[in-house]
Amino acid sequence: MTPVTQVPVTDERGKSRASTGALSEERLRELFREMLLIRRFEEKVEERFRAGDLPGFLHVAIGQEAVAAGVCEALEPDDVIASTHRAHAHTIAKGTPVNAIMAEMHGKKEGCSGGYGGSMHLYDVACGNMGANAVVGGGLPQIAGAALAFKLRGEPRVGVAFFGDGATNTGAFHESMNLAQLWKLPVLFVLENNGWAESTPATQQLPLAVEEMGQRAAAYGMTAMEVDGQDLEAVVEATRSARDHAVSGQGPVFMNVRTYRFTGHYVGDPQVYRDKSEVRQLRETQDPLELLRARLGMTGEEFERVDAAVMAEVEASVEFAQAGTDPDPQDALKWVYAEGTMERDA
Amino acid sequence: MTPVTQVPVTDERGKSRASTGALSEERLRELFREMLLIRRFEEKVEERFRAGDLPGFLHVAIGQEAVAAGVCEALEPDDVIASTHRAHAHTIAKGTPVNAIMAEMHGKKEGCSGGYGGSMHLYDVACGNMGANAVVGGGLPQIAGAALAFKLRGEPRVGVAFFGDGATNTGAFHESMNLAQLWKLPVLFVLENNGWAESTPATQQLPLAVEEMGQRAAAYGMTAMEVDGQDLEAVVEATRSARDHAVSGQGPVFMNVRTYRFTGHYVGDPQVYRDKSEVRQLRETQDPLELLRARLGMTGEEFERVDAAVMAEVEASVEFAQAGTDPDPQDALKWVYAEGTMERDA
Amino acid sequence: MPETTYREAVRDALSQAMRGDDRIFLMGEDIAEMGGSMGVTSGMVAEFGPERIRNTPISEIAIVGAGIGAAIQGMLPVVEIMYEDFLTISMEQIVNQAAKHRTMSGGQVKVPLTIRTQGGAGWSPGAQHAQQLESWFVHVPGLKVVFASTPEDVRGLLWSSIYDPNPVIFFEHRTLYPIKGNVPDELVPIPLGKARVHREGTDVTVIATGRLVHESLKAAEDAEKEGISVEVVDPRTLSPLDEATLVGSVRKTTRCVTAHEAVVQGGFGAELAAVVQHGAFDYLDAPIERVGAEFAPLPFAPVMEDFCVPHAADVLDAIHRTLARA
Amino acid sequence: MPETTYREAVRDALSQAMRGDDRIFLMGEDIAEMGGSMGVTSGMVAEFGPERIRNTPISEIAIVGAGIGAAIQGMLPVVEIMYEDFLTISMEQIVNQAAKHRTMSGGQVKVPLTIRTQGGAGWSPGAQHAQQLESWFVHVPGLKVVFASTPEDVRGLLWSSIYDPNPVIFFEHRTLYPIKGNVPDELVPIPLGKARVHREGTDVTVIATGRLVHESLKAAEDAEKEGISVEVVDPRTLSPLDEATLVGSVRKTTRCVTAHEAVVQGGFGAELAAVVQHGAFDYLDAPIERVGAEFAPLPFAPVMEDFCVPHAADVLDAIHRTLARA
Ligand SMILES: Cc1ncc(C[n+]2csc(CCOP(=O)(O)OP(=O)(O)O)c2C)c(N)n1
Ligand SMILES: Cc1ncc(C[n+]2csc(CCOP(=O)(O)OP(=O)(O)O)c2C)c(N)n1
Ligand SMILES: [Mg+2]
Ligand SMILES: [Mg+2]
Repeated sequence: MTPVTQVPVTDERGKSRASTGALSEERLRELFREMLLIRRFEEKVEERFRAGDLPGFLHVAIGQEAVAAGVCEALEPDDVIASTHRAHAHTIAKGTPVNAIMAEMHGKKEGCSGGYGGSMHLYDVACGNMGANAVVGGGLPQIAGAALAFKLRGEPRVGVAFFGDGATNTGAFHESMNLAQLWKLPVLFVLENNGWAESTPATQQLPLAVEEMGQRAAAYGMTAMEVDGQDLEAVVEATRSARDHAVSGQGPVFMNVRTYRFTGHYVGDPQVYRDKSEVRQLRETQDPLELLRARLGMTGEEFERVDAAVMAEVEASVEFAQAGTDPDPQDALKWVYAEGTMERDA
Repeated sequence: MTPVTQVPVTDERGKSRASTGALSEERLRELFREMLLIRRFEEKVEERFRAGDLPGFLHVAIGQEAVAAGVCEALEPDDVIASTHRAHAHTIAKGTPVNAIMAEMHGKKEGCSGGYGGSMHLYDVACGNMGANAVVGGGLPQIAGAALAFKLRGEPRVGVAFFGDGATNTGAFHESMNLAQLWKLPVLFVLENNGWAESTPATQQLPLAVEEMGQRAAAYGMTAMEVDGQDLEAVVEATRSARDHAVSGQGPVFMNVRTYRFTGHYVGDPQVYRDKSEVRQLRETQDPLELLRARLGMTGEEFERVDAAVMAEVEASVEFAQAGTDPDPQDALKWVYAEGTMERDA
Repeated sequence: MPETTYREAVRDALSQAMRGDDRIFLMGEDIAEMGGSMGVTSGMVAEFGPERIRNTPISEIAIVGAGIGAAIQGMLPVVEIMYEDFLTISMEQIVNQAAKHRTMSGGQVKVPLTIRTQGGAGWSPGAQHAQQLESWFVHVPGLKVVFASTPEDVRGLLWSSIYDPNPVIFFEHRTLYPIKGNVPDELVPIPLGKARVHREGTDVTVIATGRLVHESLKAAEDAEKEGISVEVVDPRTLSPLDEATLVGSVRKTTRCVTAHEAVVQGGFGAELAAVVQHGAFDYLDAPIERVGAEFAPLPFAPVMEDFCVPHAADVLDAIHRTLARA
Repeated sequence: MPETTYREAVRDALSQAMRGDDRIFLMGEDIAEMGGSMGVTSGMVAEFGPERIRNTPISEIAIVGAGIGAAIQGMLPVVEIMYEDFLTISMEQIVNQAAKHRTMSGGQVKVPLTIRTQGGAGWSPGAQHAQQLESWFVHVPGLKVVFASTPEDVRGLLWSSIYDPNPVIFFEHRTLYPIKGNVPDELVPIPLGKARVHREGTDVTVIATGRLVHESLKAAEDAEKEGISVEVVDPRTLSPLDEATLVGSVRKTTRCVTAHEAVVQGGFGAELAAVVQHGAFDYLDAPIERVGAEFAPLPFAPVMEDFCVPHAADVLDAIHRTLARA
């Protein structure tokens, strides 16, 4: 056998991120910082996009930080994820430096996809990010396939598919769930259930109430979990047990992670379809950062310190990106086909 | 409003087929005859195909007669169905004369699809047959759309999708079920659950046991029914209540109809993948004709009389088909596009 | 309505058709309150209500399939696929079902379905939101294929598509929504299958679709300054194709350039070249030149995207190549 | 193995590749005990076991998508889509995913996936089991497209496709499975992108694919009796295309016919005509003639089917048309 495409990478933070047992206060503070980094990154790209600095279009995950941070905390470095059009948080949480993401969104060679992908196509294979998908549901069958490769080779790895409630209405979702359960593939299906698909509320796109979405797993006899996506610790704990279940050969797990989208669907979305007060109230009562900060009893002074550091990191990423190199126009043709042949593995 | 494409047709049998209340002995005998007609038709086309008289390829519904006959018995004439690659039984049960079906399978102008469709594409719009589909799952979203048209126009009609257990693994199934339940469309999803998809047993294609397939409806909060597909009366009764539910605006119904395929997947299938004894035992214990015959206490003499009449009808259909007219080669181009424009309906 | 945007023209065709014709309704993702991702249907839910302006789940198989079923049952549905890249999900229903029902049923069934979609590059959408896939559908008997490039055309062609008794794939181009143009006060249906000569010329014919119609008109102006007379023709309906007009034009000019935003290989320009070389063989003074995107998934970075997609300058270069031959 | 059927040649390539290369496995509907609907993989589950010869549910999205994911993770999957008509269900995964991952990731990802499929008319399969859709994929950057017409070619090309680091759509023709031909004892990989000249000639070049290669060879023999010398070339790989060989042949013969079973409009013959008219413009003595199916969904009745699909006689007629010109 040739080695797999992704060789396990040692975690940046230098310790196994799936270490079991309750999270230490110290680790929780690190994760708070990561969530804040995501928040500030998203706010910054909103700002840069509105200023006209960023090409294409953007979807931010403000309000959903604990899902990305909590799920990835429970993964091993060589577990793989597939992300969505709302990709920044997952990518940061899986270990890609913000510099590389910010550079990607500026279309620079230093970007995590070399400037070829953009906001909706963030890749970082070395970090186990198989790529974000701009086609809703598009990544799910591929995660099932990655998990099949792990299973065939007997590797203790899982594939994690992030997707939204809207994605559960696609044929790709159904076929992927069915195949994964049929073959007992080590997959975590992480539903980031924010109750909206663009402008369409759950009531207009789902025959089930948001809290009933675990039923989507019943059609396959798949293990399902209900998770509070605003509670970081709950997400970590749930993901750890889901991962244990999947990696031990018992089959995939469907996680109905309840969360909230604090912003418009895309940056610039006027949100004519929902009441401003809904968002205000969510931000007041459901902010995963505020909830974790309270749990940690973090002082204003400490918060300011962390925030300043995070802000600086984000600012630095903008400078890094702006100082980045533009690809040559002809580079467009560089990766259309891989050269040569796969050598025979006999 | 312009009238719908299908104008309600009066039932050949001259009485409303959805007449509620228990089925009369007389009606049961008529339905026994219909089931026997299906059986003899299928045996005949198997024979003619093996003799090399029929082009293309065939799938027969021997063992599944009570599903087609029972479901269609509970429908109103202007309810519509979509059938599958295993289409003969549904088409007969919905009222198309065997002459037209046999002629179709011979590729004659007198065929129910004018010789354009063949075994897997039997249409009879006047009888409410919107067409059989050779793409597994292909007809389901269209039945949802037909039901949407009925709903938008306030017509008390239902759309009925026949499909097999293998079809429940398609994206089309998922999206159709979801949409029908979301919009509370008057649809009956009739799963003819015979436990096989070609050579693939349920255990190799479904993560659920055949008796658990009702779970496929749970993912949408859809009403589900368990039905013994070998028991004609049970099928009629279940379909009547399902139709009442759907037509009254309460939404679609998923019917898990347990049945058996007594033959190979296609005519000529050597069935290397299953044990001959399985089939023998099924024929002995699960034959819907034998079960109904016993229920009716039909004498051998009566059976012979009915059988002779049915055989004669089938034989006559072969003669009718053989005496049919071949299309002109250029007729191939006749229906590619409809001419003119739909007149404005103001 | 003299000056109208392409976006308003689409909306006007839909609204005028829906008024007083209950058979017509719209289905698509986010087309109600949000007015669709391009704002084309904004305000329509207020006029026609949610039963006729239907938000759907993210179910491109069911959106098209339900449209087919409703069309067979006597409705005139107009369904929207938000980006044409997602037509890839609906291909089975479009190609095996909508296009074939009529023939497979021996003429019993009509499928008067209109599938509206949009796409195109020029704003860094990335590889999955920028394809131009019209040529696939030209290869499918039973479908009609329309690609409109001006406000007047999009309005008149959409009306004709809605009332066509066959399934029509109706392409709009993302970057054309804001363009303005004069349209007649009265909505005049434009028959499918008729090309439009945008500009008469004598030296070379440019056959262009979608955004490239406008790029080609720019190129024609630049060429004129050099004393080159360019005829610009937009087929508007790609299938059935108005071969007579196209071949006639090339017989007159003796040179031909095809121009679309889709990648060249296997693109609609190939069909045009095959038709024109056959119909105008004895008249052609130069090989037919094809203009289109580079053969690559569209990269995100603006510099690379700009390199990939064709512009007026590329059309002008092609014009020059055809004239470089004696 | 001197005399081998096309079917056995496919199986032999798969089996030889799988022996000793654990990265290779097959997924598809009914490919295990049943050996696939065409019997191509019969016996393989006995040798390789159900983990590597995997029966799948009827899930064409997941079959292709899972193949992509496994390929990205270092496997060399060969997935089977039972009939190419069902590729319509997999288009999103093939076109937006498999073809684009490498570019979208800036070269981080390889997708060494082989998608085998088959189709074709001639046995009254009806409209949904008989399409030839290869031309769609020629329009998609990032895909390679192969269509093999002989036992020797199918074996050598399939091997090269499995070991190609890119996604390859590999077309087989239903009616060719039983044909016999000599193949070398040793499996010789045939490089992708190289056309094969089946027959040399001087008056006209017929560029044919799949079943039409054999019809064209028949037509060439009939033409020879009339004193017409026909060169028959099979591109074998449709993308990337061996333009040099095709253009070179037409420059020599000065006449060209394209022939495939797919409908003519929008078919691969259009791309061939566009390429040839451009590369051999100064050499062509007649318009390029395209042979293909009538523009209709394939009817069931044999008389109508036979009328729709092209035969040797149609190729011969086209040859005559090219020669009717001085
Ligand atoms: C197949 C497909 N259809 C439509 C779209 C357009 N689109 C992008 S995001 C989105 C909504 C997705 O909702 P959900 O899955 O809940 O994710 P969320 O945006 O809430 O994170 C839609 C419809 C798409 N990208 N892909
Ligand atoms: C989309 C699609 N994939 C594969 C096939 C080939 N095929 C025809 S019938 C069949 C099995 C169908 O099984 P099921 O739905 O249970 O119906 P049954 O044959 O048991 O009546 C398959 C795989 C097809 N026709 N369409
Ligand atoms: Mg959502
Ligand atoms: Mg079955």
